[in-house]
Parts: sequence; structure tokens; C-alpha cells
Amino acid sequence: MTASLQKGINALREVLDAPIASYFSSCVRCGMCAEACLFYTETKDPKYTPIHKVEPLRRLWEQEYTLTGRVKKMFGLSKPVTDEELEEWSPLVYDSCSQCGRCSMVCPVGNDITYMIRKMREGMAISGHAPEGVIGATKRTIELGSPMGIKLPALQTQISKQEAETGLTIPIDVQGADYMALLSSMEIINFPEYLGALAKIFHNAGVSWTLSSEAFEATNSGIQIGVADLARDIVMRIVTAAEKLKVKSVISPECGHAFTALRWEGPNLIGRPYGFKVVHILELLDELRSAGKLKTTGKESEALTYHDPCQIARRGGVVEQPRRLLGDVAADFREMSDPGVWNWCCGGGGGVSANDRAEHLRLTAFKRKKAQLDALGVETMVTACANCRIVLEEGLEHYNMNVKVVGLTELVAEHLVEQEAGK
Amino acid sequence: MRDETLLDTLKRRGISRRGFLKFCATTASMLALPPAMAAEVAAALGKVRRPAVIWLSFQECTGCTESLTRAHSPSIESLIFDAISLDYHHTLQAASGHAAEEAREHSMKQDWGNYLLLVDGSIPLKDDGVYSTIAGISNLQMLKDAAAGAAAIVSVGTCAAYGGLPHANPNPTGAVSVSEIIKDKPIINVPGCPPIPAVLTGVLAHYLTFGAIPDLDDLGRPKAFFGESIHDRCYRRPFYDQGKFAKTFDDEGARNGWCLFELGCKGPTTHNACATTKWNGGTSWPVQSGHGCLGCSEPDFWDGGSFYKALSTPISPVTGAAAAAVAIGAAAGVAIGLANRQTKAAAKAAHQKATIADLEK
Amino acid sequence: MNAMDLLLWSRGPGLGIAIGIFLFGMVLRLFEIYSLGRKRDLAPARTGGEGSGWRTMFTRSVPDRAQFKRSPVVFTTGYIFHIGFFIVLLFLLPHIELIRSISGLSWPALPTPVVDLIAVITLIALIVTLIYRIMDPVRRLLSTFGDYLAWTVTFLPVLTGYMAYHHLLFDYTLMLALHILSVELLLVVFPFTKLTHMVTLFISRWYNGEWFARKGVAS
Amino acid sequence: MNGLNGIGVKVVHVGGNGNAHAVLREIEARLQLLVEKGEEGSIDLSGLPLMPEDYDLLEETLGEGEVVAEVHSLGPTRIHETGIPGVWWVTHYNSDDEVLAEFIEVAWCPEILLTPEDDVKDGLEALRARLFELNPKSPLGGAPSLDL
Repeated sequence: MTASLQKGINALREVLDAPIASYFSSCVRCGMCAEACLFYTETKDPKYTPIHKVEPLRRLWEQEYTLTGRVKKMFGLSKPVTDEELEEWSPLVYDSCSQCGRCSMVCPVGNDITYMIRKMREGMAISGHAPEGVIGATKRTIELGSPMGIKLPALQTQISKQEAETGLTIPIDVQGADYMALLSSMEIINFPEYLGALAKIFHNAGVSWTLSSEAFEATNSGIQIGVADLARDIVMRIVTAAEKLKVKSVISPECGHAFTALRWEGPNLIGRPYGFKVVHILELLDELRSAGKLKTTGKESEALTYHDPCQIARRGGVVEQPRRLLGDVAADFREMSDPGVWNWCCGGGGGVSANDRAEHLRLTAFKRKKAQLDALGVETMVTACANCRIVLEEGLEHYNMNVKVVGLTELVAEHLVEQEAGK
Repeated sequence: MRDETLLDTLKRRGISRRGFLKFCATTASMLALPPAMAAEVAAALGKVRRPAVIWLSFQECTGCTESLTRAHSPSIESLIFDAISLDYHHTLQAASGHAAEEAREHSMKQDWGNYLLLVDGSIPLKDDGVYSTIAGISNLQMLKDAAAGAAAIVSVGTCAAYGGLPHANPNPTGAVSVSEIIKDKPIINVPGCPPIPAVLTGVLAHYLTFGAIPDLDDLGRPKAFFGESIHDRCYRRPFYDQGKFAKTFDDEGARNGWCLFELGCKGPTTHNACATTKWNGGTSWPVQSGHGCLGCSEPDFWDGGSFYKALSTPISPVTGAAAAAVAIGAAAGVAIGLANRQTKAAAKAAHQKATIADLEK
Repeated sequence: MNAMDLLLWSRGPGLGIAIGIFLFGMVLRLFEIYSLGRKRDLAPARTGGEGSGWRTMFTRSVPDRAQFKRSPVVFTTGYIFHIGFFIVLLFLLPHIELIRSISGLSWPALPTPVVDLIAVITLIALIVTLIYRIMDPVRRLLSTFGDYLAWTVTFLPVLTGYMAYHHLLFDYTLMLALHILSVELLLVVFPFTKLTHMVTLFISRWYNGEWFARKGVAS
Repeated sequence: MNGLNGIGVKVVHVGGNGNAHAVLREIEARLQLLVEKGEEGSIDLSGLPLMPEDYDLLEETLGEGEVVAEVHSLGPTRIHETGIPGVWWVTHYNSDDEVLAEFIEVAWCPEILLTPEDDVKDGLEALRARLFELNPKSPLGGAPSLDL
């Protein structure tokens, strides 16, 4: 056994816990999870059946943690997990799973397969079976601070631009602010309007906020590739910065898995609760709206729909907030089929969009979203995840579809009732 | 007289032709043959020689003999018994002591190879068969000696057929059935505790009429009488199918004559003719009198658990085994649990902080 | 050994051994599962999801409508054979008598012809699931020896029970003995195959329901 | 006996089990055979378990006919034609009046009622013997040589 495989198997031994043991004990191999997974429904290839993607993990559990498995292993009756097998499984664990969590909602015995994939990636990554694209993104996050290699000067450039555009100051490193906002690299590069939108909304609502020059990047490639040690380092940057600035809350940006990383995994990675709250920008906007601090005027007249980012809706519980916000700014909002917690993924979550190897498969899986959009016939799709947004735009372009993708925060900012200066 | 056929016997007794017709019809009915077979019975009667019969009683309660003699219907069945030459029977013969044993030996010698051997009671094997002897001869020895010269053997009652009550757990005398000792002779089992008299006379009539043993099932019982279960022939069967059951012996269901399954009736697994032949000249039978079938014509019916518990229930309590299994399972569970924790702790200890370099193999 | 001996063995020592192995195995499995433990979740949970784990134990039995349409065969046959199996198990009088003799609990039985019909439907549904498992690429890929074993030991008790009642193939005594033995086989195999899902699915659903509820997607 | 009579006995009717219908169907089929082909047949009533109610139903359905007969041989045999001509109820008893066997015969006349031919021959001889005893001189008497 190579040292890397040894490390991988060791990592899997570490992550196997009671829920996973229960899940494997319960699986009846009914295959219903296949129909919940867009990588299966759009390819009809049985190897993309979610539970099949964790088969090596199942065998390891059986061999290491059950009496029958131990006896079988003793008599040499069980097939050991090998490097070749893990290599074969790499496309199943990384390319064909966006960790969207739909299979976990469908499984009749209640198996959280997504949870198992997340755990399995711990063994895959450390034994050298993660895809190059995702390794690269992780490396850049660790070494440069962001998966796209964006550094502070680039952000400062965008800040100046947005300040010029909005005429507002964008605070940075303000001690004792209520909120510390985070961004995803994609927003910094592709959708800087988000930053301007935040400035406008917070200024109007009188929210005290700041950015941090030490931790502005919210995305966490360590989570996507599945290396807790690296994910911890990444999340720790934010924790350190937020605690240094003594903010009350940290705002997770329009990015799905960044929210998962910060809100749900972070405290468990660092082994303690934070000294601050984590809110998703949509939650905060909805709170401001309820408090009457977010007044809008006018409504988009064309028909539009909303794409629920998996990590924000199904895996994050933010479902009603975007609909309330949209109700204020859209005259003709139409739900897609399977909305809310039953949404279908864009196909690029969970590191798939960073994985060049998976591009073809991802575009094939996009047919599901295409079918949903075709059935609905709208030309504007709002969402609240920069990653979804890029993946959707790529998919739409690939299939020559004339649909515009808009960030919800920007849309709200566009309809903001500007308060009189000085107030 | 020893060479005469049953027809000769009937003639000698001055039976008319109508009487003969009645005899054949009744015999066919007794043999559970279709009425049209009466003609065959008549034809066969003239051919078969009247056999000598030796009746040996071993570990038994005389219930079988009681049953047969009490229920015996004078005209027809007495004809059957008249047709045999019962040369030795403990209970019924007048002779006793040495005279009786001499009669047996004499009869055996005279009809060597041709007599019919009837046996009731089981045979003890433990401690050289000391638990039951006749005239100082162990049952085992007497059976072997008598069987050697028999044309066929009829095991009368469940004890002779399957060991019966003496064979019941823990079987202190090592009792066994006739068929476990005698392997080289045709054996007809007529089980029952006691057997239905009409069934025994039916078997004898068959042997007398056709000179051969009847068709037997895999437990050596004549199919004509034991071919179907009590349950299938039971007049209460429709209640079983409808799900109407007596819950106690004095409830509404019992009064309405509903199925006795819940009260422990063993009818479904018991093969006998009670439901059709009935007892006491066709008066009634156990189920008709409101009591479930005990299964007395089946092997080991004494060991089948309570007579008053349903057939589908466990024979012996399972709670002890269950408690033990849970305890052992918990002990093994604790052991594997500790081993699992150790494996996990070892994995944790072996964990080295991952670095970027680890990702590229 | 004759049929009656076999029946007596299956009602006596056989049943004790089978129940023993079943309980031993299931207790062992539960220890195996829970001994692995799980880390306390340090991320503050959303409110409003209290009891979601317990609710999910039941709500997960009802499929999402859209998903039902996507796997109609698996859902339909799955429902039919599970419900059928339990009706036959719990509402045939001899079975109730067995339960009563062990636990003291009892309830009214269904008429035998009704149970008989349900048994036939159950058998058909089980056969369809087997055919589907063999024919459908997804299920064929997932299936292992254990899956076919589990199917067999589930199918046999229903089949032998049906055959015993209708006096098919063998005499009732032998068929009843085979029926009880097939149930004992089911009990023995149970803890060491996916049949454990009958117990562990409640654990899984609880974990799943709790996990989702903490994130604000309570059932 | 007072003791036994003192015990209260409640007779409960449990109802028939449907076997009477089976017997009646078989009678119908056999009767048709008799009419069409002249084939006679017989049904053994002990072959099926019949309850008192089943007997009642059989008796009620078949009814009473014109002929009642009794044969005395090996105990009595009682025969009556039912209300359905050609359907005879034949019960064999032993000398203690216990039922030995019971048949429904579907025939022009039950066989047991027909005089056997040999009996007629024997009877003729017996008659002649009696006549000879009455009048030994008669030309008819004591002439067994007459062609028979």
C-alpha cells in the first residue's frame, strides 16, 4: 500500500461515524437516488447513481467496523480498497456530484448520501485522487488567498470603481462595525455590481458594515475538495479577521457553498463556536425588509423566475426570503417546476465548476435546467449564487438560449428607494 | 378351518345372498372405497385364506384393546373378527401363564410365515429392555421372534406405530416403535390414541379381502383412512376460512361451533378418519364435542407443546433464549464497539496535518 | 426425520435458535453503529426544527410527488410488497396466535381468504421487484449477492405459507414445517443483510431529519 | 337415571357445512345418467362429513316417496324411496340398530331389494319340498326331476 493510499484510508477511518454506519446498514439498493440526481437523469448512465459513488467507502466501513466484515477480511474474503479503484471513482465523487443534496431528500430509508460524499472526499483528496482543477483552486486559495488568485489590490480597484459609480464610501477594516461583508472571487471579477449594491442598500438602511482587508474571500475550496485541515485554515482567516474587527455578524455573499463552509462547517472545523453570527445576504435583506428599512419602488415588468442555489435553499434553509424580496421587485414572478428545497442544481456546485475534466458532463447535466426553463418560457432568471450564475450563463450560452441571469441583491438595489442625503 | 376363506366363513354362518351384498357394501364403505368397489370386494372374498392372528401387547395401557372391544359392532365387525383366528391376545384370551405362552408358540410354529402379527404398545430398549417383559422374555426379544414368522405386521395405536406416550420426552425406558426394530416385514401403522376401531377392522378387512396390505403413506398409514387431515375434512373448516374462532371453551364462539384453532386444535397437521368415520358408531368425534384435535395419530404428539396452544405457537418458551441472545449480543457489541473506537482512535493518532503537497500524488 | 419431527424441531429448538441469532445480530449491529459516535454540531441550529428527526421517521415514507413519477415501479411495488407482507404477517390468525403466545398482545384477525389474496398480490409484487432488479441497469449495477439473498428469504415465507394453505407440492405438515423454517432462515439472515433496514432506517431517517432541520429544512 | 338427567344439557345447532349441496349435486348428475343411459349408481354418505343440519337439508330436499322396505339380514337394512323417484335411501344397521353404512342409491330398484336369482331357484326347490310334505302322492309333489 502506498503512503498516500494509507493516508486516504486512514482519513476515511476517521470520518466514518454512526450516521454513515446507519446509512449503509439501511440502504436497500432500491436505486431511487438515481432518479434524484441530474447526472444520472441526463445521462442514464447507472454509474452515476448516488449511492454507487460511495461504494468504496461502504466496503471500507464493512471491513473496518463490522464483525462480519472483520471476519471476512481475516479470511481474505473481502476486496480491499485500492488506488486503482479510488482513481476509477474520482470522476464519480468529484465530477458527477455537486453535493446538491437532492438524493438525501429522496432516499426512502433516509440516507444522507451527500453527507457521505463529503466525507468520502476526505479520503480521496488526501490519497491524491482529486481532480487537477479542484487541486489548483485549493492551492490558489491557500497560497494566494482566493481560488481565482485574486489579491487585495484587485479588490481595491473594484472598490474604487464601485465607490465612483455609487458615490458612496465602501468601508474597509472598520473596527466595531455591526456587519463584516464577504465576497466571492467571482463577484470581485465578474459581478462587482454586487459590492455597489451592498453599499447602496446598507447606506439606505443605515447598516454599519465593513470589509476586511485580511479576509474578503468567502469561498472555501478546502470544503469542495474535501480536506478539513485546509478548510480549517481558510475559514480561520475569516474568523480571525472578524474577531479582530469585533463585528457582530459576518455576511455570507451570494455564493452557495461559501455559506455552507462558513455557516455550517466552520465552527466544526475550528472546534468552537464563533464569537459572531453568520447570515446569508438574503437573510439580512429579508430582515431589513421586515424592519421596513428596505423600501423598493417599481417592479420588473417582464416574466422572471428564481433558481434556488442548492446550498442556500435545500442545504441552507433560505427558501422563503428570496421569494418575499422578489415579490417586492417583480411583477410577474413564475416558479420553476420543483422549486425550493426540491430544486435541480445548475450542475456546477461542489467544485464541479472548478473541475475542467467535468466540463462535458456538466454541460450534459445542464439539460435538466434547460428543460425546466424551456417549459417555463421566461427570459430572466434571478439567483443568489455567483457560482450558479456563471455555470448557468455558460450553459445558456452553450445551448444558445436567450435567458438573462441576474443576482437578486443587485436587482433589489436597482429598485431601492434612495433616502434623502443627510438622513 | 384354517384354510377357509372369508366367503366360506360367511356361508358357514348361514348368511344369505342379500346379507353377503350388505357385507360387501359395508366393507367397501369401511375401507373408504367407492360403492362401486363392493363388487370387487365380493370377488376377492372367495380367494383369500383366513389368517391366524397373534396379538402382542408391549408398553401400552390397554386403551387400544378397550377401544376395539367396546366399540365393536356385533354383526359385521364380529364377522371380521370371526374370520381371523385370534390365537394369542393377553387381555382377551382365556388361557393364562404357561398355557398362554405355549399357545403362542404353537400358533407361531403352525402358521410360520403366514400369520398376521398385531402389536400394541412401544418397545423399551434401554437397559436391555428390562422395563417390560412377558413371561421373563423382553418385549424386544418377543417382537423379533414373532416378527420373524409373520406375513405382515399391524402396529395398533400410536405407541406401536411411533412410540407414543412411552416415547415422549424424556423417554425414560428408551421406547421405540415397531418399525424402528423390524425392517424386513411389511408394517401397517394404525395410529391413534386409541385408534378408531372401524379403521382397524377396515385394515383387517382389507387384508382379509384382498390378501395384501393397503396403500400406505410415508408414515406407514393406510391412505384410505389417513390420507387427509382432520382440518380438511372438518365440518368447522368454513369457520377457519371465515376467521371465526372460539377463544375459550365457554364463549359465544364455542357455543356457535366455531373453529377451535386458537384453543390448540392440531387438526391441520393430523391425519386420521375421525371427521368422517367418527366414534362410538358414528355418534360424534372430539371436534364435534367441542374439543380440539390432540393430533394423537401423529408421531411425537405428546411433545408438540401444550394441547391447548395454537399450532403456530412455539413449543417451548423462547424468552430465555431471547434474553440470552440479547445479553451475548450486547457483550459482543461492547467488544466490537471498543475495537471500533480503537480503530478510530488509531486513525486519529496517525492523522498528519494535510498540506497542499499531499493533494498531488 | 419425518415431516412431524421437522415441524416439532422448527416450532421448538429451531425457533429458539433463529430468534436467538436474530436478536444477537441486531443488538450487535446497533452497537456497531452507535459505537462509531458522531461529533456534536457546533454550528448554531436554526430554530423551528425541533422533533424533525422523529417526524422524518414517518414522513419519509411518503414520497415527493415528482419523484414518485420518476420511479413508479420501485415505489408502487415497494409499497405493495411491504404493506402486503406486514398485513399477512400481522393479520393472519395463526401469526397473531404466535405473537400472543410470545408477547401476550393480540388483535382481531382478517378473514383467511382476504389474507390469501394479499399474499398472492405480495408474491406478484416481489416477483416484479426481482425482475426489475435484474432488468433495470441501475438496480442491476447496485445489486450484490446479499440483495438476492435478502429477496429470497423474504419471498420464501410468503410462498411456503401460501403453498401450505393451499396444500401445494407437499403435505400440509411438511409445508408448514418448511414455512416455519423459511421464517427462521429469514430471522437468521436478517441482521447480516440489508434487511436490517427495517430497524436502522428509523435511525437513518432520524439523523437525516435532524440534519436537515438544523439547516432550516425541517420535515 | 336421575343423576344424568340432572345435568343440564344445552343442545346447540351449529349449522351445516355445505356438504349436503355437494351430495345433492352428485345425485342430480347420477339421476341424469340413469335417465339417459340406464346407469345405476350409489353414493356413500360416510365419505363426506355431514352435520345433522346437512341430513335435514338432504331429507327435506329429497322428501318422502311411496316405498318403504326393510331387509332383515345381518341386522336390519331400511330402505325408502325418496320423493324423487329413482333416488333411494339405504341404511344398513347391525343387530344393535347401530348404523353400519348409509347410501343414496340412484337406481330403478336398490339391488338389495331385488331377489337374487339363485335365491329364487333355491326358493322353488324349497317350495316343492314343502308341497311334497303336504301331499306326497301328488304328481307335482316330490318331483325335483322336473325341468328347471
